[in-house]
Amino acid sequence: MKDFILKRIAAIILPFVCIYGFYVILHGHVSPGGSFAGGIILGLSFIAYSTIYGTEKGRAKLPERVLTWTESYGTLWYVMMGMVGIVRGVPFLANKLAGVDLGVPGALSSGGLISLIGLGVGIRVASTIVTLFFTMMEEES
Amino acid sequence: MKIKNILILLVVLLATYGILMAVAELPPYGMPDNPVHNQVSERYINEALEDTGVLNMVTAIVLDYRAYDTMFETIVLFTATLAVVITLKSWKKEGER
Amino acid sequence: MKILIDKLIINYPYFISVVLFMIGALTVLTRSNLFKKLLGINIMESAIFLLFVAGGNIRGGASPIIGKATTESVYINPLPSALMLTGIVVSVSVTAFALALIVRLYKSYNTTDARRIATMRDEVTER
Amino acid sequence: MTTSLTMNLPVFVVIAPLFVAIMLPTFARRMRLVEGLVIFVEALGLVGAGYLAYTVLSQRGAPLIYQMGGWQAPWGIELMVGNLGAFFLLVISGVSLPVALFARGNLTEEVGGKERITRFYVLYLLLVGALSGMALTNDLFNVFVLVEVATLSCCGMVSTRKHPRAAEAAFTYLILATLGSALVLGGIGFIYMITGHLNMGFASQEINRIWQTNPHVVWLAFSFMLVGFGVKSALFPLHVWLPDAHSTAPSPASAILSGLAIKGYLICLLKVLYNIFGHTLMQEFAVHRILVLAGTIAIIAGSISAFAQDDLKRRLAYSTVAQVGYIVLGFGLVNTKGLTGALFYMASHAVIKSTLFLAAGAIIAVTGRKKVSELAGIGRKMPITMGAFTLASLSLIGIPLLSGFVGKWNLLLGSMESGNIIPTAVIIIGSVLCAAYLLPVIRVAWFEPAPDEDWKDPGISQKLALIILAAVVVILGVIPGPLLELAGRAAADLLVLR
Repeated sequence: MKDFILKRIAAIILPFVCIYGFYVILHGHVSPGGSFAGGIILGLSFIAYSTIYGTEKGRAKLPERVLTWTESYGTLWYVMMGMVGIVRGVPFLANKLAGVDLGVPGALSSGGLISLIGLGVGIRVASTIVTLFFTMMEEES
Repeated sequence: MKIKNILILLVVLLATYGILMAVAELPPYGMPDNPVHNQVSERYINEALEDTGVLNMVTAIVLDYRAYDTMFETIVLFTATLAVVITLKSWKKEGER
Repeated sequence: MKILIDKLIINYPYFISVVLFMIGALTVLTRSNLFKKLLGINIMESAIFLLFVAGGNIRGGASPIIGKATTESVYINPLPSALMLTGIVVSVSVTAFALALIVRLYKSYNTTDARRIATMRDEVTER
Repeated sequence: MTTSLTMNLPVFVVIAPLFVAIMLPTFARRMRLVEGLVIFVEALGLVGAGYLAYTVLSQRGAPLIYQMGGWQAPWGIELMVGNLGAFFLLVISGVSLPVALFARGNLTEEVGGKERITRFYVLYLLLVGALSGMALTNDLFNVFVLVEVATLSCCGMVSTRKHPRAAEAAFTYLILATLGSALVLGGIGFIYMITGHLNMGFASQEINRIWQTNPHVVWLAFSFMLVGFGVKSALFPLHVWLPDAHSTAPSPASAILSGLAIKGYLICLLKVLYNIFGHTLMQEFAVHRILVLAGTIAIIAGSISAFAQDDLKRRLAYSTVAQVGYIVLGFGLVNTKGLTGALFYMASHAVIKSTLFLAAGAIIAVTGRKKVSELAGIGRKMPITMGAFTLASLSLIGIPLLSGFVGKWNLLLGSMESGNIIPTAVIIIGSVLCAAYLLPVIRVAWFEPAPDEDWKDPGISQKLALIILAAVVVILGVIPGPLLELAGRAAADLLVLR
C-alpha cells in the first residue's frame, strides 16, 4: 500500500501496540488477559506492519529462521520449565512444590514459574500468528 | 440434492428438540448452589493466592493447576503451524522443481 | 410443553447455545461452499464455548480476579473460563489449517465449491 | 537418579516424542540425524512402555497414579498407568517403531524434499506423543486437547501428498473430525455441568449418584460422546472421510492412521464409556445394544464395500471400517471375555493393518500399480513384501496360530456368553467376507504368471520393518500370553463396579 497517512500513523501507533502486547503478556497473572491475548496483540502488530509496508519489509524484520527458532524454543521453554519440578525431585510442572519463591502477590515478579512460562507462551503465540500470516501471504503472491 | 437437505433439516430439528429437553433439565442458570460450584471451584477461588501466588485465578488454573493441558495447547498451535506450512509453502517449491 | 418452555426461559444461555450449535451443524452439513462449512464449524465451537462459560457463571458474581469481589458478591467459577481459553486456541488452530487447505484447493481447482470439486476430481492430476 | 527416572517415567513416555518433535525443525537439513533421532526416541518409548507394562503386571492391583504438578486429583490433572494404559502404550510404541523404520529414507517419492520430510516426521512424533497421552490420561478435558493434537497431526500427514486429492481428503477429514470434537467437547460440558468434576474417577462417582435426577442430560452426554468419537474412529455410517483420507496419505502415514490413530479414539471412547458412565449406567440406557448394533452393521457394510473396491489401498481402508466394527461390538458385549477380545483385537489389528498398508505402499512404490487386478505375479518378484502381506491377511481373516485368531476367539466366547446369537453369527460371517476380499489379492499375487519386469523388494530398513511386523503377527498368535493377560486384566478393571 502507498497511502502516506496510513504509513505515518502506523509508524506512530505500532510501537505502542507492540509494547502493549508485552504489557498484557507480563501482567497476565495480576490482571485480566494473559499470555495468549498478549501474544495475539504482539503478533498482530507485526502483521499490521507487514500489511502496511509490504510483506518483504515485514519478512526483513522477522526472517524465517528466527520464526522457526522462536517457535521451537518457545514450546521447548514450556517443557524446560516443567523439568524444573523433576530436577527438584517433585512431579512435572510443579511450581510451589518445587520450592520456587512465589513473591509478593500483585507484584510483577510474583507467581514463581507462572510469569516465566507466560512469557514463553506469549512470544510463541505471537510467532505462530506471524508465521501463519506470512505463509498464507507468500502463497498468495 | 434438495431432498437430502430437507432430510438433514428434519433430522437436525428432531435432534434440537431432544437436546432442548435435556438442556431444560440442566441445573438452573446462574445459581450459586449448582453442582459446578463444588469443592473444586472453591479451592481454586479460596486458595489460588496461597497455592500459586497470582491474583488472576484463570491464570492460576491455566498455568499452574492445569498446566499440562496448556502444554498440549501450545503443542496444538505448533502442530497447526507445521500443518499449514507443510500444506502450503514448500509444496510450491516442489512444484517448481 | 409449558414446563419445558419455562425451564428454557430460566436456562436461556443454554437455549441460545443449542440453537447456535444447530445452526452451525446445519451449515456444515448442507452448504457446499468450503468457507461456509468452515464458518459452520466455528459457529458450533463458539456455541459450545458459550455453554461452558454460561455453566460456570453466577448471577451477580464477580470476575475471578482477587480484589474484584465486594462483601455481598461472590466469585464465579474460574474453571470453565480457563478451559475455554484452551478451547479457543484449539479452534484457532483448526481454522488456520482449514484456511490453508482451502487456499491449496482453490489453487488446484479454481473453485471453493465442494460439489464442483467433486465433479472435477478425476480431471485434475498432480501439479 | 534412577528413582527419579522410574518415578517420572509416565511423563517421560509422553513428552519424549514431543520433545524431539519440537527440536526437529531447527536442524531440518541433516536428514541422517533427523531419522536417527526419530528411531531412537521410538526405541526409547518401546523400552519405557515395556518397563511400565512389566511394573503393572508384576504389582497386581492398584494402578500407578501420577499427579501433574503435585496437585491432587479433583484439582489437578492425573495420569493413571493402569492395565489399560500400559497395554495401549505397548501397542503404540510396538507399532510406531517399525513404521518409523519403514519410513526411513523412503519418503522422497511421496512427501518431497528434506524440509518436508522433517516436518512429516514432526507430525508423526506429535501423533505418537498425543496417543501416548491418551493412553495414560485420567482427565476429561485433557482427553479433548489430546484428541485435537492427534486430529491436526493426522490431517497434516494426509495433506502432505502433492496430489490435490490429498488436500481434498484432508479437508473433509478435518471438517468432520472437528465436528466430532465439537460434539465431544459438548459431551464433556454436559458431564461437567451436572457433576462439577473433570477427573474421571470423581465424575464417575458423582454421575452414578445423581443420574436419576437428570436422565436426559446423561443420555445426551452419552449420545454426544458416541457420535463424536464415532466420527473420529470411523464407525460405520460416520466413516465417509476414512477411505479417501487413508488411501491418499503417504503409506507410512496410512499405516499409522489406520493402525494407531483410530485406536486412540476408540480407547478414549472406552474410557469415557466404562470409566465415567460405568457399565451399570450403560445397561440402564441400553448403550451396549447400540454399540453391538453399530458394530454388526459396520462389519457387514464395511466388508461388502471393501469387496467392491479395486484400488488396493482403498480396499484396505474399507477393511478398517469393518474391523472397527469388531472392536465396537466387543465394547458392547459388557463382559470380560468380550472386552478382552476387543482389546486384543485392537492390538492385533494395529499390527496387521500397519503391515498391510506398508506392504501395499512398497508394492505401489516399486511397480506404480494401484489396482488389485494388476498385481499378477508380484509375489514371485517381491517375496518378502508379499510374504508379510499374506501373513497379515491370513491373520486378519482369523486363521489359528496367528494374532487375529486370538482376538476373534475371545470375541466369539464373549458374544456367546452374552447370550445373543446375532453378534456370534456376524463375527463368523465377517471372517468369511474378510477372506472374500483379501484372498483374491493373494491369489493374484502368487498364482498368476509374473510379467517380465525388474521389480525387487524395497531397501534394507523397509524389509526389516516388514519382517518385524510379520514376526509380531506370528508371535502374538503363538504366544499371546503376557499381552492377553494384560488385556484381560484391563477388561476386568473396566468392569469393576463403582
